[in-house]
Amino acid sequence: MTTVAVEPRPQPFEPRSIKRADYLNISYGVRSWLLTLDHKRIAILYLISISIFFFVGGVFAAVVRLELATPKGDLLQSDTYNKMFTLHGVVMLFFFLIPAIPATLGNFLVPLMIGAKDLAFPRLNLMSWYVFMIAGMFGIYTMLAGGVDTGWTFYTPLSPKYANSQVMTAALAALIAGFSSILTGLNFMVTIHKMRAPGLTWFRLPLFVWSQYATSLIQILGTPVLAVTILLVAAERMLHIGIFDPALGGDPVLFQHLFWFYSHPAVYIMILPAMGVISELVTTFAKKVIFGYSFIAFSSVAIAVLGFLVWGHHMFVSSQSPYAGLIFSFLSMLVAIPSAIKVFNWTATLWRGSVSWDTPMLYAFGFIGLFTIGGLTGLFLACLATDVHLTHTYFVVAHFHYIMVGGAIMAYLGGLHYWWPKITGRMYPEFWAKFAAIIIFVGFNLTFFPQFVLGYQGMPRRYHEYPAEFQVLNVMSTAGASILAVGYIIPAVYFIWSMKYAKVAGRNPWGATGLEWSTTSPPPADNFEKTPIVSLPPYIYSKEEATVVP
Amino acid sequence: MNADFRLLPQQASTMAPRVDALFWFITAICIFFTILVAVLLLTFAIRYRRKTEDYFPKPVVGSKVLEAAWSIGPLALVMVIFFWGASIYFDMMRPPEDALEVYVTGKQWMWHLQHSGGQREINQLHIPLGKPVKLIMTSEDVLHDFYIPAFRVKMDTVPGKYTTLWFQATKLGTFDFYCALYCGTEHARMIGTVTVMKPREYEQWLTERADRSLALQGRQLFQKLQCVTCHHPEANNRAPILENLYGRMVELEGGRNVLADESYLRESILYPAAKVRAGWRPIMPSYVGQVDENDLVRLIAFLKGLKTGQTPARVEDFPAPAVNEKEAAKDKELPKPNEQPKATDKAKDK
Amino acid sequence: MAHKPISPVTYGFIYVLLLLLTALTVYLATQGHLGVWEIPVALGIATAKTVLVGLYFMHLIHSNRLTILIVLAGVLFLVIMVMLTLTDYWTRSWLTSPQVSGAPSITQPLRAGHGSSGDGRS
Amino acid sequence: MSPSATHTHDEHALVAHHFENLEQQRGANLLGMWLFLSSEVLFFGGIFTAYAMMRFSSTNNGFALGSSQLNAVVGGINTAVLLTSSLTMALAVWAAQTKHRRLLQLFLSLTLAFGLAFLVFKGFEWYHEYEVSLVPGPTFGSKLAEKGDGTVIPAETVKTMQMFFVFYFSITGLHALHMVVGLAVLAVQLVLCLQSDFGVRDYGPIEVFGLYWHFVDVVWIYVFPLLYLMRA
Repeated sequence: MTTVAVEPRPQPFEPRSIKRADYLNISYGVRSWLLTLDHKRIAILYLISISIFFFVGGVFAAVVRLELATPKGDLLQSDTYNKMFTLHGVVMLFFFLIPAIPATLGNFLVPLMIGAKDLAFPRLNLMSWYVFMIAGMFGIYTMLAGGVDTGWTFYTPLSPKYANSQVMTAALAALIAGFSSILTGLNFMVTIHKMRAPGLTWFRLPLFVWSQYATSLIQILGTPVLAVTILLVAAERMLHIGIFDPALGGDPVLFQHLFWFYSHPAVYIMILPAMGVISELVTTFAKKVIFGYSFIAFSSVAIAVLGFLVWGHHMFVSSQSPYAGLIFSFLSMLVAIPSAIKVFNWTATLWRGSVSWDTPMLYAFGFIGLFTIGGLTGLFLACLATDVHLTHTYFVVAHFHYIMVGGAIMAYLGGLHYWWPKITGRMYPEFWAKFAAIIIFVGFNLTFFPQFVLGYQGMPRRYHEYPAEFQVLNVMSTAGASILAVGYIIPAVYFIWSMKYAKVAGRNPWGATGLEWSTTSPPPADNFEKTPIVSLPPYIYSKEEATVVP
Repeated sequence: MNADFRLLPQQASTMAPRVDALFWFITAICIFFTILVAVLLLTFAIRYRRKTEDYFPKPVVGSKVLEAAWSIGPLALVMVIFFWGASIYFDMMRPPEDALEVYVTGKQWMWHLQHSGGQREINQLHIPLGKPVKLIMTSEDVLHDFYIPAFRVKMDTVPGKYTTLWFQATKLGTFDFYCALYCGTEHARMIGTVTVMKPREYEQWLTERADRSLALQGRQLFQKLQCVTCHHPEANNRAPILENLYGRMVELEGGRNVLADESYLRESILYPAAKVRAGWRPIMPSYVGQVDENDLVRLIAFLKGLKTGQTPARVEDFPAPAVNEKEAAKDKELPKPNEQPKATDKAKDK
Repeated sequence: MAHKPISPVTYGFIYVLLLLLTALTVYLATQGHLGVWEIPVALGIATAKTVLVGLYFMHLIHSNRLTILIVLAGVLFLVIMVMLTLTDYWTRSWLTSPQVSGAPSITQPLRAGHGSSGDGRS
Repeated sequence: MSPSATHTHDEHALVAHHFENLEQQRGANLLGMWLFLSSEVLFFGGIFTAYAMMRFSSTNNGFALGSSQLNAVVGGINTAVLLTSSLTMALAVWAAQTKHRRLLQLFLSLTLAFGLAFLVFKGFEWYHEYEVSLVPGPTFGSKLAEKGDGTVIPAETVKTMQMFFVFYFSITGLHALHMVVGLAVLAVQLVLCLQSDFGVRDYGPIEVFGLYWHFVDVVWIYVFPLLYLMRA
């Protein structure tokens, strides 16, 4: 125990004059970035790419919401509208949400948090970014060549047989992005198993690492099924032979089974890392050890495993056997328990803490509230009878946006603010950050809460025009979306500004525990001056003896 | 903005209040937990807000009792929801035996509906108040989904097979139905209305529109397509007689049994060799391409009502498109298409 | 090297076993009359071969718990996929059938249509 | 991942800078390959699941008929060829571990040869199926009645048979693709072994590749009975 990895006190800002070699200034030039093997630089590459995709996907969303401001389909033709929501789904899911936290924050932080110099396979890491970009090229080609209008779900027999748009390239984009996701997951899993610093046992790992581990499990075991399913659809479309087309003796419901076997767990690829981020934020800004560490850690793994058992709840009205529906409904209900465990443990962590209201914590509050609503409304969709009424309606749209936008993106932004000083060495403007956080929270709720009501009223999703009685709520939703858009643009502006002009951050501006805060900001190319040795569990802020409430 | 705005959807079927009761139960749970979490969160965040950077709160590691409480509590609640939801769902999936039957075909981008009496409608459905109605649905191209929000029922229509949906309306009036599963360009225009009428008015509506009954049309097809040549008592046992077939268990080659329902009849017309009845040779040709979904509906309607001694004569020319009185007279000879064998009949054959 | 290399003699022995199993499964499929047991036996032999390859050629017999756990995880999730999809296909006809309790008799044979094979098998 | 190009036997030169030692590096590489293979299990598993469900729910004997169009003996011989290549691969890993450079070169060459032989066999099989009109498409089954006793297979059974052959070509095609990738890597490793002391200096890369090769073999071990032998 030569080094104690934990710094209990916040450090004052370091003087600017000391010029250190960090991963950002160790070399310059495009080449040094495009051929880098440093996980931190690759994280930045991902950050830039997914931010672009986020705004592209956001533009599609804006167009969709604008069209829905009036009941008549007056802004867009129906097929243009269909392409807009399809591209919004494809871009946001495969090119933003799935890589969002793992490939940026995860890529940057996993080695730092476990005291390693890099991920286990740096070349593979760079390759996965290139694979991702190739997928992105296919995605962009799809958009330029006229778009795709099958919905991101690619349901058969619509996508292989009836759609006249760029289904092939869109499907290939999803397929290739999937490979990138597998490679990232594989890299993380090996890294977490094999590269932990001396003394860093499994139960000393930060909860973010646990959640990344669980996510990797899904990426490795779920994504290949999507890959093979897409290949079968592609074969069916190109060769007019196939196994999903009833006219050829096939079964379109089989496609739904294979598709959701991946695509339901994929939701957990998005939300599990978000939960990991929140666990970090809550402890830091309450200055208190997390409540129920092992329960949170195991609930991540439980969610990852349970996530594979519940896909059939997307198919209660698909002509799937009602008995299979019974089993899937039952299993879906069980996901409520690990989710409840997490929410209550985060809340309990605040109890008798020293709670600061810094921007990342605002996002954490927002996350807990919105995830609670998103998770609880999942009960309506896991429950057989209510799902019959609500599935395929705006209720579903609202539900998964509460999870993916209210959950995953809130946590992503919270994490980005929290680790921004570590990534860039600079702080961000606190006032604007708080302002944006509040705007996003308000805009989000105004956008998506009315959609719950719309869904219960029976408005089907993917309609470019709709009966007039639904207009009031749709106008509210569109108004909310414009507020939300402003909320997303503000951080983009001040983050770019901050890289040059903001206050320099020290090693540990938050006074947080965790190995990533023990190195300099930005970290050196090899992450640590010398390999840290860990002797304590995570989140030890106080030297006092920890107590256990019975 | 407009007068039609209402916050809650109408309840217009027997299923609607049951689904809504469950809906509000889950909503209550949601509201309770959301408020609980929000209040706790804000209370802690305000009460224990950071006053000085030097204060390090006393660590609290966890509590097994609390963990158990917030695992078992939600578990118990979700189990209640699960059983409640499942019991309603299985009632949704089991149409009553005496339900009126309407055939529904979805295609890009319209709904084609046919009553048992042969009355056809496009994107409209007329039904009587207070009587269970069963929709027997299929699709000609992609997946669609038949959804009546006011009745709280919904079911995908799948090409190549029949799915069913049933409801019993409890309110007069018109209600929208939608295609709820994205089906291509004009998905949003694949909508229509259900009109719920008083039973007497419904009967009147039916007679006004009485074309020839589905079963009668089917009977004509049965002759026109030469089915009758083999499925006839005088055909030297070339093919089984189809009288009283519907709703019975049929023994197949290889000892399996299959229920002779709509799907079985459909499959046997399109792919005769798929399920061959025990003791018969699979000599029947496939009728794929010769009959469309509408013809199938007619043939099945005919076969469903075919009782002992009603197989038409082999030599009889199929009647020319007839004037109404003559048709109506024929109709009387034929069984009512709605008539179904009693459950006891089904059991007999096992 | 975490363990001593497996000797070439062992490899040879395993190889001969694998060839024998292959010959056996071909023989059973072409000459044997196993009826309903044909598929379970063929898959059983395949699994036996897989275990041999895994344990010896892939050195699982000397590997740590983690590796075995990973292999089992892959297999477990495959089993989940097959079994839960099967619950749908297995029970599809139950609700429309009047004999719900005895339903397996309708859906049971893996090779449906087996009975009607009198038609033109070339 | 792979060691640097220096020819020293100094362990330090073999270990990438972010690893502490060779042991850690080897463990990481092996674990990475195992995880990749478990991912592959689900990749092939997806299509096997589809195959099982379609076969299970099929209402005629088209699958069995399709299966009996394949030659089980030829398939069996090809299985033996692939098993032999697995044996030589296992021996190559042994040679690398025990630092027998000549034997390593020999066994890698043999593996390559048997792998190629398998693909050639497979190619002939595909060509034969093309000739007797078993490739799914508009002309599928047009030559079925010509052989055999002249009985006509019902149209819907032919349709199911075509479904079987869709699976057959997809599965064997994906398997062959994995073989091609494997052979390419194998060829590179063989060249490196012929040119330098690659492999005997650090057996890690050979061992990791061996896992992949055996896995491709294992996939075939299941493909063979599933496609060739279920004919009843």
